[in-house]
Amino acid sequence: MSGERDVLVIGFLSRWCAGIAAETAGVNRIKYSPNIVFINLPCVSRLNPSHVVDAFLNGIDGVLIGGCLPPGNCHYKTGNFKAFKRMYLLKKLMAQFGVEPERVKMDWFVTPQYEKIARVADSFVEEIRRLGPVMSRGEA
Amino acid sequence: MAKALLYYPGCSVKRNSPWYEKSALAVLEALGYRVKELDKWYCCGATISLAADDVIRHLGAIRSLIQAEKEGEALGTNEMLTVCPMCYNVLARVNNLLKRDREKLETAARYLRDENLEKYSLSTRVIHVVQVLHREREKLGELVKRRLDGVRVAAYYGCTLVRPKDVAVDNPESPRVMEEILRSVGIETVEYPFKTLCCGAYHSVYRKNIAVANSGLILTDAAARGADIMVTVCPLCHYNLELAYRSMARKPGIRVMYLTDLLAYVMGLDDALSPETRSFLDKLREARRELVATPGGGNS
Amino acid sequence: MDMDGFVEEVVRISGRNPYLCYQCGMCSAVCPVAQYMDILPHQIIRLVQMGDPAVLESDAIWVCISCMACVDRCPRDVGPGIIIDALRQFKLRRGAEKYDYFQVPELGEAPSLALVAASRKLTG
Amino acid sequence: MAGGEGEKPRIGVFVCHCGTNIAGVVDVKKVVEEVSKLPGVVHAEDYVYMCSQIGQQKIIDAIREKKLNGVVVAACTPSLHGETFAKAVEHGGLSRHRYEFVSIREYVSWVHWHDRKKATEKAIREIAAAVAKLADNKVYEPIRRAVKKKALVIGGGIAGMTAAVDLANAGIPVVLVEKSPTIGGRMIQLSMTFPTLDCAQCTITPKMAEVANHPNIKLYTLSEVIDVEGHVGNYKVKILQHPRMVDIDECRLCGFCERACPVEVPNEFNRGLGKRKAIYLPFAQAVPSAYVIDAEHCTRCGLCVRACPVDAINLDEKERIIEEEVGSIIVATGFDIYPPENLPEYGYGIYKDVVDALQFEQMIVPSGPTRGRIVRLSDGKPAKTVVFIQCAGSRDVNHLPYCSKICCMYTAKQAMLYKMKVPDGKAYIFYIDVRAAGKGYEEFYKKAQMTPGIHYVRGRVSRVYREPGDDRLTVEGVDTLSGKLVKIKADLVVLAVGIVPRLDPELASKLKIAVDEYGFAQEVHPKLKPVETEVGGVFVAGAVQGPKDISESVAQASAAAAKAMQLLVKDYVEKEPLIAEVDEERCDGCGICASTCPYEAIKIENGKAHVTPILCEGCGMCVSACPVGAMELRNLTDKQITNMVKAIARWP
Ligand SMILES: Cc1cc2nc3c(=O)[nH]c(=O)nc-3n(C[C@H](O)[C@H](O)[C@H](O)COP(=O)(O)OP(=O)(O)OC[C@H]3O[C@@H](n4cnc5c(N)ncnc54)[C@H](O)[C@@H]3O)c2cc1C
Ligand SMILES: Cc1cc2nc3c(=O)[nH]c(=O)nc-3n(C[C@H](O)[C@H](O)[C@H](O)COP(=O)(O)OP(=O)(O)OC[C@H]3O[C@@H](n4cnc5c(N)ncnc54)[C@H](O)[C@@H]3O)c2cc1C
Ligand code: SF4
Ligand code: SF4
Ligand code: SF4
Ligand code: SF4
Ligand code: SF4
Ligand code: SF4
Ligand code: SF4
Ligand code: SF4
Repeated sequence: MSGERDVLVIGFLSRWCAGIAAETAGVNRIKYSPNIVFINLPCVSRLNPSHVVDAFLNGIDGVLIGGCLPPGNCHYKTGNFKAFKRMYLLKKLMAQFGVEPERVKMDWFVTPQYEKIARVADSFVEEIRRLGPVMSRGEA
Repeated sequence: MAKALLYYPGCSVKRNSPWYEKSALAVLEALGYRVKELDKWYCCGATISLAADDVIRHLGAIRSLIQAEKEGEALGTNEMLTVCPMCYNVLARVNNLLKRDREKLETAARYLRDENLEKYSLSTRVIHVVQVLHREREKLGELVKRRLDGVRVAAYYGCTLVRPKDVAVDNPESPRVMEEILRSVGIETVEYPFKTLCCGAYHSVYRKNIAVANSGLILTDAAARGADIMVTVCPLCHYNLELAYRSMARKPGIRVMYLTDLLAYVMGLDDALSPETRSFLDKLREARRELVATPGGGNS
Repeated sequence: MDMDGFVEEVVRISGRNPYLCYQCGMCSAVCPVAQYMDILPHQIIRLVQMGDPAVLESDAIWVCISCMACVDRCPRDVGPGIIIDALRQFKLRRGAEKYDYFQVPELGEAPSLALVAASRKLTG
Repeated sequence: MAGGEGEKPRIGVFVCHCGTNIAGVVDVKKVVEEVSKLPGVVHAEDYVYMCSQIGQQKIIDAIREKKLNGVVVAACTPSLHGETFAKAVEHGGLSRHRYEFVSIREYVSWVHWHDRKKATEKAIREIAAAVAKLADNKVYEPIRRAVKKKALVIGGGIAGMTAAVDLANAGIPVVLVEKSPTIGGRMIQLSMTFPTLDCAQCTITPKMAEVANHPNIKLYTLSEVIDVEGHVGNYKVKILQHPRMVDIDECRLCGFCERACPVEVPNEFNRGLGKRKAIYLPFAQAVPSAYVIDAEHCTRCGLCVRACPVDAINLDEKERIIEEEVGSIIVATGFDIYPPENLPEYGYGIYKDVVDALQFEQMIVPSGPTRGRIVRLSDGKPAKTVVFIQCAGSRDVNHLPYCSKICCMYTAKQAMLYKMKVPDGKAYIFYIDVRAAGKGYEEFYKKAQMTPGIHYVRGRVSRVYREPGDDRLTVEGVDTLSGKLVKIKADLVVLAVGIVPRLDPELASKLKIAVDEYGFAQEVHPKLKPVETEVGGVFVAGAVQGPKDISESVAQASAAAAKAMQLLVKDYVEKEPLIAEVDEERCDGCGICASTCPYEAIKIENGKAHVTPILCEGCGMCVSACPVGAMELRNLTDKQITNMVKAIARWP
């Protein structure tokens, strides 16, 4: 790749509602930006803020965290709520690392919102494009 | 606390229906409203341009909305009152259009910048006099001076108050707001199926037969169900209904008037009534009072 | 009049999708002036779907008064009345006029808004 | 089973074309070429249909020949074929924990068809992440949990009853919870049923009796499920039973109470066409066969108590809460009709002679409010002309965007039944399309069309009203086929209203099952798992899952029962062992994890955290909560997540 590289975003999804919504987006052929790569987790509460920080250190330009809707009613009862609190704190800390807090986005999905997941993915990738690459990524 | 409204008069009320304006404003005043006419207003266009690629034809409405926003600040209100439902319809739809479509707003702003008009911040709320009367209906009831016992009234809504859905003042398929207003001042109402059937609108100047036929159907049906009066809030509906009435060979016993005329009458705001309306209602009231008072007296 | 691509232009002007129409007829049933039309609103939409320029020659498109009854009730949100307006626009933008001021008998008496509306709808 | 632990990774990657579903967008050859270069990958191949026998054999052969200790399959989604390949991997002699599934169809080719190059890159990144994760996967023994050999069925309509009886006949105890005072559901309200025109009550009452008398079925009427705890094979449910105030065993159905009761209210059984008392028998064949007091309308006057010869009535009866433990749950809460009040243009609620389809069913029933006569409700005169309006509220973005599926057929049925009752009557059916796809359905529709006096009109009705001085209704509409406006004078108008799910959002959220955009219960896969929900052991049956007629409801109910049986005949369920694990060295017993865990799966003993395997659901909440990193989630450790992220970032 030459010149300014394109951005790369990771989306951590809770594999219940959010994951199924992403899958359903596929079944319905809803197109969205290929610049986002999803990793399914049992629950977004599995995510440690350090994973997000790690991602930026490795040159990932944005992190989307897709939990299940509504907060407080996740497959694991309180998981999405806990994740929300953690990521809220993380966003506050990020400025200190010199990374724009806008590079982390948290959103909630229910299965029928498969179009939302595509919309959110697209608008987030766009937002990250506006911010530009976080830093140069390691060579292959 | 004086409640204030900014008043957008529009072309037809001033020119063709001065008495409607008079009675509407008198009733609002009696309800404690301070109604201030906009210093400057622009023709709404009477009918909204439906073309998706059009901005130019919305500019008149946009200018008025901006003007209302400006003047409203001083008055402490964002409500722009309309009495003509066509004005209401166009202004409210353009307002919604701008809210939905930022691009349109920006294009409009480009045109308007040349005229040193600031960008519109979308705060104006277009409101029709029926909506104001409906929310004040309890108070209306308290202001009744004359009863119209035995008089039966059909309310006619037409199109622009109830369509399209996003600006409808009530359920578009079975609106009740006017009936509720009338009942709050003790007037009996008549149900009939054509209260939102189009009166023919501008076809009265283009294909008159259509306006006459539709308005005629509306009138005869309501009359057949025992309505003495048909109230409307639209100068064009009023005109078409009268037009139909005049052209009918067998005239149904029904009289067309503005909702606010009737309200002004029961509230005793006689100065706001045309002499003909006033004398008609006086006579009707007398006739019905006798009927109601006579024991065993009923429909003859 | 050049009719090529008239459907595309009508779609663009109206911002509506005529292909959503499943020909239920609701628009024709609710239309308050349908009995004065040479073809009914659902047939107008059908001709647009088929790309048949004959629709532009129908008198019905000038009979529609944009009352929005069909637009509100259409179960597929096609907006037939809005598409009909676009058909008028298509013609008006090419110079057709349906309205002759001198025909109006009671110019003085009708409310101004009737005149403004008519001239907007029928002369562009 | 050969594990992979400690060994150098020898990973095989299998990339599926899925015909052109994947290969039409993703350059699979390039994917194979690139992933071959990934560290640990010793084999990579692609195949047109990986899930086919041949495709699966390729995996098995490669494991054996190349001595693989890890397998990555890149194909559709784990929910479709995750299990297929897990079995194949096990066949090849590897543990399923040595295998990872990567979705390059739903997550790549089907959503990035507009950019083939980037789609290919993304597929490679995803595979790289899986390879990186797999290197650290360990093999664990499954966790077993005993199964409670009992089932709960919620809803006692035809679907719920069928499922309950099927299970009970297989020897499985069933708890059937019904909200209303009787079982029977909507079907008991119907007259005859399409496509056979047999009597609904005759078909359903034997089923109701079977439920009532089955030794394996425990029926709770006037009851609701208020709490659900636990997991597949082991659910604890709380059931709230509202007071009936009449002793089911004592009541002799003499009806003295009913005559004594001064309170009269509209009868919901016939949708308000008739009246009933505050103490009433819902209908003659009600099960349980006993009177019931409608607590909402009863004034507690006590007249019925005095009238009852056997002291069956107790006005002070309190609600009670019942706890049950079950292994599986079947949701069959059925449907409601779309409120006809939402269609004021058709005159419902304004004119008595406009009825909804359920009311019309009740007018046909000989024991119904009109004694089986089809009359104008306004004056009792015979209805000589009836207009049916199909799609009343359905297939309409202003109301229900979907097709309610049953109304075309029940309207054809109602028109024919009407003609049997009123041979000289006329029926007009306004329709958009007639949907008669089913065995015997087209024939049924044809029969209706050929019945003299039944006229199908292809078009819509705009409004229904009464002209002044007319005792009939005027129906205005259009016939799109002739292009003519039509006006019909009708004695009766029947609205073929659509149907809406009757699934309390609260109940759905207690069960944790998903609902679709219209509120119908969401199945896992419309074709392959039509009765399964996302929640293990919870199944759906009947109209609550989507519009359905009786045949389909029954078929689905039996399917749900079979699925429940598959689970309940086992002594235990095997549970994924991918749970939380404590590193006792690091743990300092702070207890933060224990307070985080939503399942109380962690106890602090002797200053260390302990995970109870059977309780842990593997959410990982505790892992990210532990301040010293002593907690890990098996096969999804912090290291593995980080390695996945790195692998994604590293390529190319
Ligand atoms: C007018 C009309 C005519 C029809 N005619 C025919 C026909 O001729 N042929 C045909 O095949 N189909 C016909 N149908 C369709 C048929 O009625 C349905 O297919 C069938 O009733 C679906 O059964 P079900 O058990 O899924 O739902 P339902 O019959 O709705 O039963 C659901 C049960 O669950 C109970 N319940 C609801 N919520 C709860 C809760 N939270 N807790 C506990 N219990 C609850 C309800 O009280 C009810 O007893 C007709 C439908 C209508 C509306
Ligand atoms: C053109 C077309 C497109 C379709 N598209 C779709 C779609 O998009 N979505 C959808 O849901 N459905 C679709 N279907 C329907 C779908 O194919 C059927 O629903 C499905 O295949 C039925 O499965 P089955 O097992 O009942 O029958 P089949 O698939 O016919 O399987 C029956 C099997 O039994 C074997 N067999 C026959 N006789 C004997 C015997 N005497 N002894 C032993 N074996 C025997 C046959 O060889 C065959 O393998 C489509 C059908 C067609 C024709
Ligand atoms: S109402 Fe809408 S869907 Fe029906 S025929 Fe008219 S345009 Fe088509
Ligand atoms: S908008 Fe035009 S076509 Fe539609 S109902 Fe009104 S007059 Fe008829
Ligand atoms: S494994 Fe999945 S992707 Fe491959 S052919 Fe089968 S269904 Fe298609
Ligand atoms: S009076 Fe007693 S026994 Fe008779 S029906 Fe009523 S409750 Fe049952
Ligand atoms: S106590 Fe209730 S049910 Fe009994 S007679 Fe009185 S009102 Fe009726
Ligand atoms: S089944 Fe028939 S009547 Fe019912 S919604 Fe579908 S098409 Fe309309
Ligand atoms: S949070 Fe960590 S350190 Fe604290 S008890 Fe749990 S495992 Fe041990
Ligand atoms: S993984 Fe979840 S369920 Fe298991 S112990 Fe941790 S918090 Fe509890």
